[in-house]
Formats: sequence, C-alpha cells, structure tokens
Amino acid sequence: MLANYAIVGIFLVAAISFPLIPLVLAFFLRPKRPTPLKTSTYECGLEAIGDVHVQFKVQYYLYALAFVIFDIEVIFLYPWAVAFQVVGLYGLIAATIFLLMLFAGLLYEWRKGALEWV
Amino acid sequence: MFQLTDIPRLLPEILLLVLALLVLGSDILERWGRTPAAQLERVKSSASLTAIGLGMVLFVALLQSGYIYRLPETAPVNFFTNIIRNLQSGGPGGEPIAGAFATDHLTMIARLLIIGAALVTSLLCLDVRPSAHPGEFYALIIFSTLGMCLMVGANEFLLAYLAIELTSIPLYLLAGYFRNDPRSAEAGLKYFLFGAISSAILLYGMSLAFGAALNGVGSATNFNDLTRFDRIGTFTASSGGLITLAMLFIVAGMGYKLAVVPFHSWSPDVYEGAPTPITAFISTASKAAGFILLFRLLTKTFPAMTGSPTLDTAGGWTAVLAVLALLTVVIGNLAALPQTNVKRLLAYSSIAHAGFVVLGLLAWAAAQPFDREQGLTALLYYLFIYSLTNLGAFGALALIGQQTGGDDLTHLRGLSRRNLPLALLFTVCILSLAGIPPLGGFFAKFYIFMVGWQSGATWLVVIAVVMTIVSLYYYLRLLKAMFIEPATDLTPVSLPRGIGAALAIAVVGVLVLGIFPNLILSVLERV
Amino acid sequence: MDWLTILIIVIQCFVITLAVTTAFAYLTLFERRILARLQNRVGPNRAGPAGLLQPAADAVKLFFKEDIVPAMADKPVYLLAPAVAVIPALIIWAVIPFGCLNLNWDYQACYDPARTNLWNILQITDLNIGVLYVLAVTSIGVYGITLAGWASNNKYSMLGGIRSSAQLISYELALGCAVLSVVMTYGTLSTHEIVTQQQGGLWGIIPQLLGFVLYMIAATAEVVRAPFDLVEAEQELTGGYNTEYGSMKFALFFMAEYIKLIAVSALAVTFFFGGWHFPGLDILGREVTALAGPVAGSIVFGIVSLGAFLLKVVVFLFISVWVRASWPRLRYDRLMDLGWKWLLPVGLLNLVYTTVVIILIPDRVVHSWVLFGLGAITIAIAIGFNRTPKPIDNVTLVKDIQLPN
Amino acid sequence: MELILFLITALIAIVGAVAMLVSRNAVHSALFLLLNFAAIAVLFLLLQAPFLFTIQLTVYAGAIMVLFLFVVMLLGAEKVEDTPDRIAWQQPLALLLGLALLVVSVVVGLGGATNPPPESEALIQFSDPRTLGALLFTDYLLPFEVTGFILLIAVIGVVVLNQRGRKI
Repeated sequence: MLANYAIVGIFLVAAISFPLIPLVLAFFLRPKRPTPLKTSTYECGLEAIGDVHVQFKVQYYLYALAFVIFDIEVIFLYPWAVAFQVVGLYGLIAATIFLLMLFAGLLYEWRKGALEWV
Repeated sequence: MFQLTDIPRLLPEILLLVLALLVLGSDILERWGRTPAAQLERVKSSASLTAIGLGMVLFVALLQSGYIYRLPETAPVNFFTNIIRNLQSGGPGGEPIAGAFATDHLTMIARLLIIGAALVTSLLCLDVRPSAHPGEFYALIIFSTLGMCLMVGANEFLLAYLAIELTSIPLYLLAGYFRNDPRSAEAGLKYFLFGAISSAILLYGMSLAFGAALNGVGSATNFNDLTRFDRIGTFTASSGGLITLAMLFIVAGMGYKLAVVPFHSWSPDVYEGAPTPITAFISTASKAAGFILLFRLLTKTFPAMTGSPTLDTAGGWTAVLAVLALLTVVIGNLAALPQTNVKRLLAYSSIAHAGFVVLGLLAWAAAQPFDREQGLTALLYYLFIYSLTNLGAFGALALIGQQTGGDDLTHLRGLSRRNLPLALLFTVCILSLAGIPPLGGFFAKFYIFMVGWQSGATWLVVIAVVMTIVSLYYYLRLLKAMFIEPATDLTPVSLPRGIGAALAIAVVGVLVLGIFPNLILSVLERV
Repeated sequence: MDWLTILIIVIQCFVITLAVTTAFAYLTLFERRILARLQNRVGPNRAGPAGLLQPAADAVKLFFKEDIVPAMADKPVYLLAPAVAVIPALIIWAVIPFGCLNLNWDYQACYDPARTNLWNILQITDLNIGVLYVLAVTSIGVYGITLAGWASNNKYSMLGGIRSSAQLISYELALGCAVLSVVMTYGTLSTHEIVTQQQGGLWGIIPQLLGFVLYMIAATAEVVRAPFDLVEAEQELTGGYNTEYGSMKFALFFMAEYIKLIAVSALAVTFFFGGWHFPGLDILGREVTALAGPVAGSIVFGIVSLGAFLLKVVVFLFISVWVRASWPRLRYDRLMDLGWKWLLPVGLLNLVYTTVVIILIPDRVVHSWVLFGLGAITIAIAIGFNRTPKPIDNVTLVKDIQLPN
Repeated sequence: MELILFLITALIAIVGAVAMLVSRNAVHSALFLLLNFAAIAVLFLLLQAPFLFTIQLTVYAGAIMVLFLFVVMLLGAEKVEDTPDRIAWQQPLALLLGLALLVVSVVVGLGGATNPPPESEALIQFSDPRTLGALLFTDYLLPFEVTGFILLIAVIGVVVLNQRGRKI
C-alpha cells in the first residue's frame, strides 16, 4: 500500500520541480533594475495611503468557522459512504442522527442570520 | 454493534438530546417580537421548557433505575405496566453499544445525581436573564448534562474523552456567556484554555495507556478489553514506566477538570466570573461526573497499580492521589481564609471539598472488598450531599448577587434583616458545607474520614480533620456577615419562586439525608 | 519494485506533468480563440499556423519580463505563494485515470475493479482513498491565493485574497457533498473503481444528476472561473490577489488556475461521464487482441480510451469557455448565498436521497433511474423557487419628482 | 527504509513545531504549523492510516489553518509585540520542566517498548476505509454520534460568541 503513496511522492517531487524550473530560468534571463518607484505598492496609480490592515468584515471569519465545523462533519460521512451497504439499516439510523445534527446546525446558523452577508 | 435493547438503556441520554434540540428549535423557529415583553416571554418559555423537561427526564431515569419502585414480576399485563416493564428493562446492568457504555448501578445513581443537579440549576436560571441568545443558554445546559451522563457511564477511552468535551465545551460557553461583563469573558477564556490543555494531557495519557496495551493483534480502547486480555491488567508500577506515565497523565488531566491542587488555579477565577447558577452547575455536577469517571478510569485501566496511600514503596495511583488530596485539603482551606469575595471563597471551599472526595477513592487500596465498596458508597454519598449543599449555597448567592449588585462579603451584611428565610436557607447550606451535625455535610465527612482511615491513610485523615476545623473560620465569617454585622442597606430582598424552589429542594435534601442517611445509603450500597 | 519499474514511474510522472502544463498552454489559446469567435472576433492567429505558436511566444515573453518584488512585501512568503498555488493543482492529477493502457498487456484487466494484473500507465497511481486525496489537495489549494494576498502588502491583493479564500472554502463544502454522493453511489473511494463501475453505459450522471449539477457549480466556483471570478473583478479589485505579481510568478498563478480547471473537468468526466469508457471500446479491444495479439490490443485500447477521455474533457472545457462568454459575474453576497443556502442544503438532501434509495432498492439500474427522477424533480423545484429577487429599490426615479412650476 | 522516512518526517515535524514557537510573525508561525501538520500527515501514512492522512490534510491543513490565517489577517496581528513579561521566572521554569518531561518520556519510551508491534496485515486491513467505516458504525457508534453533538455545540458557540443577537 505504501508503494502507491511512494509514487505520489515521486509525482510530488516532479510537481515541485516544475514551478521551480521556470522560476529559476526566469531569474537568470530577466532584467533586474528595481527602483524605489517600481517597487512601491500599487494603489490606483497614486501614493499608497495608510496601512493594509483595513477593517475586514467579521463575516469572513464566521464563514471560516462554520466551514471548519461542516467540513469535519462532511468528512466524517465519507467512511460511512463506502461502508453503508455493509452496516445496513442500523448504520443508516446512526448516520441519520449524525446528518440531523448537520442539518440542525445549518438551520440554526441560517435562522440566526450567521449566513447573511450584510 | 447497536441493538434494539440498547435503546431503553440509553433512554435518559436520548431524551436529553431530544430535549436540547426541542429547546433550541422552539427558540429559533419562533418569530419573537423585539419588545422587552416579548423578549422576557422568550426567556421564560425556554427556561420553563428546560425545567419541566429536565424534571420529566429525571422522573424517567428514576423510574427506570427501579430504586423507588420496581415493577413486580407478577404484575398484570396492561398498557402502563408494559411501559414500565420496557423502561425497567434498561435498568442496572448491561453494556450497550458493544461495551462502550456501562449502565451499571454506578451510572444509574450518578445519572440521577447529575440530572437532578441540572434540574436545580435550571430552576436557579428561571430568574437569570441572559442578555442575548436565551434559548441557547438553556440548550447548552442540557447538552452539558448529556455529556456528563455519558461521562459517568463511559467504558471506553474515546467515549470518555468525547464525553468530557461534550460536557466542557458548553460550560466554557456558559461561563463566558455574558460577554459584556469582562469578568465573565475572562472566566470563559480561562476555563477554555485550561480545559483545552488538560484535555490534551488526558488524551496523551489515554494514548500512552493504549500504546502500553499494544500487542501483536492490536490494542483496544474499551476498558473491558484492556483488562480482559490481560494486556494492562497485569501491569504494575514497577513493570513498565510507560504505563506509570500514562497513569500520571490521566490523573493530571482529570485533576485539572476536578480542580485538585496543584491543578486548581483556574477555578477561583472561573467560579467568580461565571454566571452564578453556572458556577453552581460547574462546581457540582461536572465535578461529580469527573470523580466518577476518574474512579472508572483508574480502577478499570490500572487495577494492578493501586498501590497504597501510606506512601510506602508500593507507589501506585492511590499514593499519587493521597499527595494530591493532602495538597488540596491544606491549600484549598488555607487559601479560602483571606477571601473577601463570597464566590471566590466558595470556590476555594469547593477545592477543599474535592480533596475530601479523593479520600473516598483512596479506599480502593484497602485489602477487603467490603472496604473498597464502602469507599465508593462514601464517595457517592459525599457527592450527593456536597452537590445539594453547593447548589443551595450558590443558588442563594445568585439571588443575593442579583439583588444587591455584587457578591462580596459586604453585600451579605444584614441579610437576616433583609430577608430572613433566605438567610436561614443560606445558613443551612453553609453549615452543611462546614460539616456541622445533624446536617448532611457532617455525616458525609464522617463517613469519608472513616473510609479513609480504613484505607490506611491515617495521616491524611488527621490533617483533613484539622483542616475541617480551620474551615469553620471562613464559613462562620459568612454567618457573621449575615447575622451580626450591621446592614448598610435595608431594602428587603425578594425570593422568587424558581430560586426559592431550588433552595428548598437543596435544604430539605441536606436535612433529610443528613438525619436519615439510610434513605439513600441503601441505594448507594448496591454499587 | 525493480529499478526498471521505478524508472518507468519517474518518467511517467515527469511526462504527465509536462503534458498537463502543455495542456494548460494550449487551453489558453483555445479559450482565446473560442472567446473571440463568440464575440465575432478572430483572436490570436499570427504566431505560427492558426496561432498555434502563441503559447510559446507568451512563454518567451514571460521569461524575459522584469520581475518586480514590492518593497513592502513579505519576501519569503511572497516568493513561496506562486509555488504553493501550482503544486496542489498539479498533484491532483496523481489519481485521475486518463485512460487505460495496461503494461501487463491484458486490456480486460482494465475492467477489473480489484486492479489485479493491472499496471495502468495512464494513471499515476490508484489510491484506496483517491477521492479523499483529491479533496485534501483541493483544500490545500486555498493557501496560494491567501498567502499571495497577504504577502503582497497591498490593499487590493489582501481584499482579493481574503474574498477568494472565503469563496473557496464556502464552495468546498458543496463540492464535498457532491463528491460524497458519487462515492455513496459506487461505494468506493478509488477513482479507478469508480470508472470501472460505470461500464455499460450507466454513467454517473444517471444516478447523480443532482450531484453532477452541484458538482459543476461548486467546481466552477472552486477554480474561480466565470461567473464566479470575483477574485479578479478588475473594476473593483484591479487584479485581486495577483495585483503585485508579474512575469513568471504571475504566470504560475495563471497556470494553477487553468490546470485546476482541466483537473476539475477531468474529474467531472471521471465521476459522471464514465471516465475513459466509450461505447464499443471493449469490442475494439477484443477484436484487435484477436487480430494482432494482446500487446497491440492493449495499446490500441489504451490510445482509444485516452482519446475518448480527452474528447470528453475538451467538451467540458468548451462549456466552461462558453459560460465565461455568456454569463455576467455574480455579486458577492449572492455568491455566498448560493453556496451556503442553496448548494449545501441541496447537497445534504441529495445524500439523504442517495442513501435511502440505494438501501431500499438494491437493483443497480432501477435505483439509478429512480435517483435520476428525484434529482430532476429537485432541480426543477429549486429553479422554481429561485426567482430572481426584486432589486432593492430605494432610488427615487426622476419622473416621480414633481418639478416646481 | 520506513525508519529513515519516519526519522526525516519526525524531524521536519519537530522543526516545524519549534519554528512555529519562536517565529515572531504570526503568519510565518501559521506556515510552520502547516509544515508540521503536513509532516504529521505523512507520519499517519507511515502508520498505514491513509484515511487519517487525508483528514489531517483536509481538516487541519485545509480548514483550521485557513481559519487561523483569517483571524491573523483580519486582526492585523502578524507582528508580535514585545510586552514585558510580568512573571519572567515562568519561562525558564517551564523550559526546565518541559525538558525534564522530555527526558523522562524518552527514557520511559525507550525502556518500555517491550511489546511487539502489531502484525502489518492487521494494519493493512484496518487501513481500508471500508473497515474503518464499518467500525465507526458498530463498535464506535456512540463516540461517533457524540462527535456530531459536539460539532453542533461548536456551531452554537460560533453564533453565541460572535453575534449580539441581531436577528431573531
């Protein structure tokens, strides 16, 4: 079984070398004449004003939190998806309870307005 | 494998889940108005649904356990007896879900204790107004109760761990529920950080035990399998450092949850900052569940590592616990002496009481099986009395804090003139905590000292008795503030029905169980 | 494993990586030409015959472009981000079967779900958790964009980066649900097994019509293609997360996006359109084997299956370009609503359908068609529900204003 | 071979963890933690647990770390400020105790490994996601469901801690 993953490892090496080769090549080929104006931050063509850390909506963070939770729940259903024909009706009941929790969580967030982009 | 007969065995847990979803659903699916009256109604409906529901679950659990009424075999067959028969088929004995959960007498009794404590807490909460999200407040209490019920019956590492999390996560949220109050927010954060670290330590201990039990076939997380195959049952302290390390980690991890010195530093801050009914809940039900889980973990996973509390060469977990008990009793009581905030004072008193409870665990080192069982009985009795008393004390404090605007000793001044019944109820609880006869606290302490003595930890019992006398000082300070010191403010304090009922239950329980301990001991002895 | 096998594997890995990158280069040309046609233009046609050398010309240009690193940027992360974006896009390909060329020279082994006697040179490896591997790699793909946005130290980049990562994670859930329903239908996580189980014309789209629709929407959002390309909303965010990137680094981001697009199309083919299956493929394999021996049989089988696969992928790519030419961009709140309030609940519903129907009706063909019907009904209902909401109209129109006389 | 792989991965994991601790920039810390997660995922793979490998990547690397990055970026809290440590004696003490624990663990771990490792066939059978799924729905049913409850509570917690009861 590990052999399969070793092949993935080899492929990973290939995949890592692929972006690196053009980057390194370009590093030697391209001109390098940076000036302070060139390397300044772009902002509408004017001088950049203020810090990058403008205030972000807390909503981004709420979505990320909700994502973590639901992602775990969906991942947990994968072993069941391959085994549900083996574990049969009781497995179905058990998974239904689990799915119910997922639905309840989603419904709760929805009703509470946590999924609202306002 | 899951079987149909498992359903009645897990019935209280299933009902708790349904109740929690019901409370949550009734809150989010209803369109509540924005007016204060509508908001008040919203809180009231969630709170009363929780209280009534918990009462019903308690009733079902009580009926199911068969301690009050056991359906005779010869009873006629009709609709009602069928219900009861089916219910009681889930009575003591059996291990549902492939042995992951044990529904023995210990679980049954502890379940009653926990659901009862949750019921009293929900009564206390009838008059607390969560600023926002009232429905979730009550649903979280029920979820936490569900976690504790699973914790006391957990017969498997994974379930034990997850049950602890299911208990703790709602409690973290509840402790920090009033986000606008910096003390509550601090309590929530501190509780969470300490809880997370201690969970990690506990989990590490569990995985070490799992690894120590590893052999050619694999390992098991189930306690039965761990011992049945002699994988771990034969381990003693001298035979493997790994298993000793596992035991130490488990004791330390649980020690954090139980706020045993030196793992106690979170508890005064959390107790002080959390909403007072939640403090009551944390200090009673979650502690009781933790002790029972600790008992199960230690006796089932490390049966050959018991050792002796006399601190001889044998070592073992009783020796570790004896040291912890010594530290807890001494430091808990001494640190309570200078406190001026009543919640902090009671927090330290709770720490000290945890030290006494550990004495009951030490009894497992005794030679005779009879003495061991006595130890467990004493432990359970102590937990019952302590829970009732603490619920009463914190309940009264919740009311005082709500109506006088603070919970410092100064706020207690002249309470006897502002509301005598409340002062008297509070006094009974304080005296029971101090262990004054004929209240429950006295007999509980007496019993546990006796058991500790038999286990061989005589030195510890002597120190504990001395410390009990020391503790009288700070308990009496509370009484002095209430009855002797002059009041700065003489406006009467009203006693709402919810808190009144909760206090009455607690005080009556303490009195009755103190005077007639056999009422409950006859049940507890079945363990 | 002997040295020859390892050598073959190494060559295979590099060849496939090269093939995928070449495919990316020509996809850009393909897209530009098709878009041009759809807009009544001609598109790039000067470099080489019919513009076929255009990608090479682009590459040469990118190599010689000056590379500017903003002074305010967090240098290590800034340099790392493009690589982090490309690598996940490439390694998804490890489990996708592009065809079946059995080096043990037995074409029938391709139809064996157990993979006995199969050494498929047209799939890098078959993992028993292949589908989960795809999801895991996709979930790593967020980092390239997020880090690029942060490291540039530019407001547009930051906004674009955060926006796109929120979009990616939101649609990852829907994607997970859609893929989960496929896994449920075939009861396996191995991509090879999923393909073999679609033998005989009962392609995945029949039991999983709903799953397919969900997958296509979610996957399009995952690869930030139109109409979900808010990341590069030029009018609001200039270039989004790659505002401060130029030359080869920019090319790498571009590459990551297009390779992901091809990968997602290839996965759609694998899950819902029978992978490399093609009607008459097994007859062809049998006849050629009978005619010219097993070696020729499996080689012909392999080439034809690869061709069938590529053909299907090209159809998907064409649809993607077509969509880009026809549909306007979504507004961000609508985008989030679509992900969380439509795709996720419908995806969960689809899971419930799939389980219940499969457990109740064990017969493969019957339950496939029942699921097809259920899916079609659900899609119809969802479309019926989703009327375009009235625009919030709080602007007083000119004609309503009473002009003073 | 496997031992070498294990040692390399374990080393990467430790280096990632230590670098995460000492890095002064929160985003760099997060990236080092990511490296650590990836190494741990590979460790799972070496233990013949491919399912855990993907979970580690999807959940920890793909979801939780994204959340971390979001928080850091949203708060603009990349740079750690040097606030004077009010309890300065804690840090050396903690280091000392941690080292002591490390030494004890190593000694115990080297001395205590007396049991033979499980047969690799049992492990390979367990590595099949089907076996895992079947186990999850039979023997480990209760923990599985409890996980669902905990996740529901987590959803509640997100809302309770983040919102001031704006809607309903």
